[in-house]
Amino acid sequence: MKGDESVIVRTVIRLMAPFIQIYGLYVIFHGGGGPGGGFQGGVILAASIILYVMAFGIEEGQAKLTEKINMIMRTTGLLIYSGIGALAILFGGKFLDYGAVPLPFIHHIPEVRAILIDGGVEVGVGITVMAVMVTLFYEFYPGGSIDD
Amino acid sequence: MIWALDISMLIFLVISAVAAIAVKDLLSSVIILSLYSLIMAIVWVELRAVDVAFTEAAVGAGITTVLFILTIMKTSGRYEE
Amino acid sequence: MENVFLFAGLVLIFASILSLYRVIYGPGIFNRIVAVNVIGTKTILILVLIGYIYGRPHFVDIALAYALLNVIMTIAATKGIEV
Amino acid sequence: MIDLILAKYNYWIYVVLMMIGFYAVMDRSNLLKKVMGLNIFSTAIFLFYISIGDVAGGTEPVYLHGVENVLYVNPIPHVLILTGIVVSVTTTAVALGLIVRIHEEFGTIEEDKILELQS
Amino acid sequence: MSRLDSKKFISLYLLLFAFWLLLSGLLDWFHLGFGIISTFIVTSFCYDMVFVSKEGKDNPTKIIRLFKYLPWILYQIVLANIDVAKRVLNPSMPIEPQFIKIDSYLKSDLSKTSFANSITLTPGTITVDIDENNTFLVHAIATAPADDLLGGTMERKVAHVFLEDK
Amino acid sequence: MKILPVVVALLTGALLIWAGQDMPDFGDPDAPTNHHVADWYIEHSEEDIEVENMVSSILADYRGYDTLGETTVIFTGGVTVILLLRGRGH
Amino acid sequence: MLTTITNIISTIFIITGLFFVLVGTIGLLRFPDFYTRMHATGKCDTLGEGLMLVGLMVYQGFDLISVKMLFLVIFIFVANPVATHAIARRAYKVGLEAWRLEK
Repeated sequence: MKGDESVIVRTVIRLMAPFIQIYGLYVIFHGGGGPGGGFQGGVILAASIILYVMAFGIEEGQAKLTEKINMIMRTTGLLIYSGIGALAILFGGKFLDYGAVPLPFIHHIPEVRAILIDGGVEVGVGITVMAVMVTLFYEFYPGGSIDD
Repeated sequence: MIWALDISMLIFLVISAVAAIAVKDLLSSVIILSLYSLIMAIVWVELRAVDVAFTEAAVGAGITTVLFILTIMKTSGRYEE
Repeated sequence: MENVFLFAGLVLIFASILSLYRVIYGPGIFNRIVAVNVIGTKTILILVLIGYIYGRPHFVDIALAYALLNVIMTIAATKGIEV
Repeated sequence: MIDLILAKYNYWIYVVLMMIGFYAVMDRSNLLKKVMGLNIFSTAIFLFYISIGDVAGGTEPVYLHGVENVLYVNPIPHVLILTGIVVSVTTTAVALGLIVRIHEEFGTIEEDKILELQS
Repeated sequence: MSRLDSKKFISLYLLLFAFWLLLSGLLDWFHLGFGIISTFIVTSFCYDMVFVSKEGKDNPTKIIRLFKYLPWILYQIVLANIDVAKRVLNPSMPIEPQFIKIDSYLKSDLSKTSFANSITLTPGTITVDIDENNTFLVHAIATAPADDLLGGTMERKVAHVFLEDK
Repeated sequence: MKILPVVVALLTGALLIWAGQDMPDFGDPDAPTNHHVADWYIEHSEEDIEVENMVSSILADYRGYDTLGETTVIFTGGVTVILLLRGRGH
Repeated sequence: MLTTITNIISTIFIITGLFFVLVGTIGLLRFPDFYTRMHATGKCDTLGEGLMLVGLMVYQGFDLISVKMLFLVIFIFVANPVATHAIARRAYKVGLEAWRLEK
């Protein structure tokens, strides 16, 4: 199904989409300092793509974010999360014991844990949530399901 | 005085829940359900659960409503018989 | 100043309850979408005001996110109506 | 009696919401309405949990620096409910997928007609 | 993948990075690093969405003229609200709704969008539709605002901002 | 309108109201739920993890297994919908 | 002294905004058909909420929070007319009749 919104809606969505994406990434990376985190940021990122598809049609959207990249992202997020957990085992801690992971230049354990939460775990959750939400949208959108 | 806000929001919540169930047109029902979830977000900010409010705002307005509307479009029937 | 914010919040909720009439009885789907959109924009204000009433106003993020997602809801709802 | 009602009003609202959702799940024959009832039901339970963790006069569970003796709200229900909301969304998505599939198979999403068609 | 225009890319990058800084406000290396990375990702994802090539000429002049246009449009918005308030609070409700059509000579998407939003925000008119031949369908609440709009003052001002004078 | 669903819903509600009378008051600071692990988390979370938001630190660190499971649930849901709706007729 | 002046200014802004929001709501209830209701909501809500946010910005002073509220104001001023336009356009396409004055 082609997008059938008028030129006004299209222009505003085209101008707004990058700012929505920056806002979603901001929410993901600042989960420690205030409200927010991986899930909320991922949903906002997916929402920008949903807006784009609703204005420009499913073909344009799937040309921007192809199903293959989407599939890779879906698994990558989960892999990042459990990979950090497994890294902790590798360096002698328990599973998901972030303090055991050695980072360059930083040896203060609470800071290591904070950095791994904000920059590792939340990113993994965010990528997975975004990819899954976009997948759900593509599957439910009329004409969006790919038969392979 | 914050209790006045709280109680009026809760009554609002009950009215919109009843309306979402009682309305015959399915699309209207979905739209009232999104209204319900946005009132829920306000209630959660009042109960000082900021993260939960954020999640509810994101989910209730962004994802659930869109998925419901797309399902109605796919199942080709707005009106309940 | 807290009293001003509380008063403003109560008036906004009163306006939302008036708009609820259009949501429930409003003839046709379009009146409902308009009324829900209006209540949505009022909600943004109520969220900011509650932050000020509790004295922790750095939670504007929620209102910003809600403003972004309200537009998506409206456009999706208009898409659901078959021409 | 009036004390009992006023002191726990959030709990009674949760009971009312839960009854509405439960009634919709049982009575409505349209499958989409059933899923909506399920959503209302789950939000009622979330309201109950968050109400348990509320502390009168407390502040949000984000650290305030430079202030002594701050009373924070209990953060544990928030964490549990965050997970709960995510699971609820996933459940809704899967249920909607099943409804689309049922419509392709039977041509209707009314429960009565599906039962008629099956027999 | 179309050809990368380095000037457009860099200007979008700087704009988005400024937006990130205003949102974040944290200047330690950790958050700045993530800001640089995520701005790069977003810019490479949608570099062709904000600055479109046919609109990209002479941007500084447009911005200066836009700031001159803003006070006028704010004044018009206040007038519009007082107008609506008068009509709503009057017991007899003096309205006679009608549809009118305006042929516009505006070319670019951005100027059409600004014109449509201005119509919606100013007294007594909302934009309903726009078709391929640049005809705006406008719903007017009474005859006087419709005549005002057909006079073409606002269209001239918008065209002046976006360098599309006739 | 059938009578049985109404009766069942009302019975469940009455049961919950009867049980809810013994709950601690709404917003009571001395309620037992607010004093077992919650105090410990509120006091120690900032020493252990340099994160201001307690919800984030509990969600991602103390209860990391929960969140890993949650992410897995989302992933499984997406895969389930793909299996339901894509590539039929094989 | 300065605080008092800022408080008074922000109160004036907030009360004016509330007045316009209420006018928009009354218009939503009183006007006879869908298109005229859009007039009330599209204009009054935009300006009313913009004014209230400006009042809160004056109260807050100049920092990152008020910058975020400025973004909110800009966003409301761009997105609200577009949402109005989207709904009105779809109603016109569906063929919703407009109310006319009986002569």
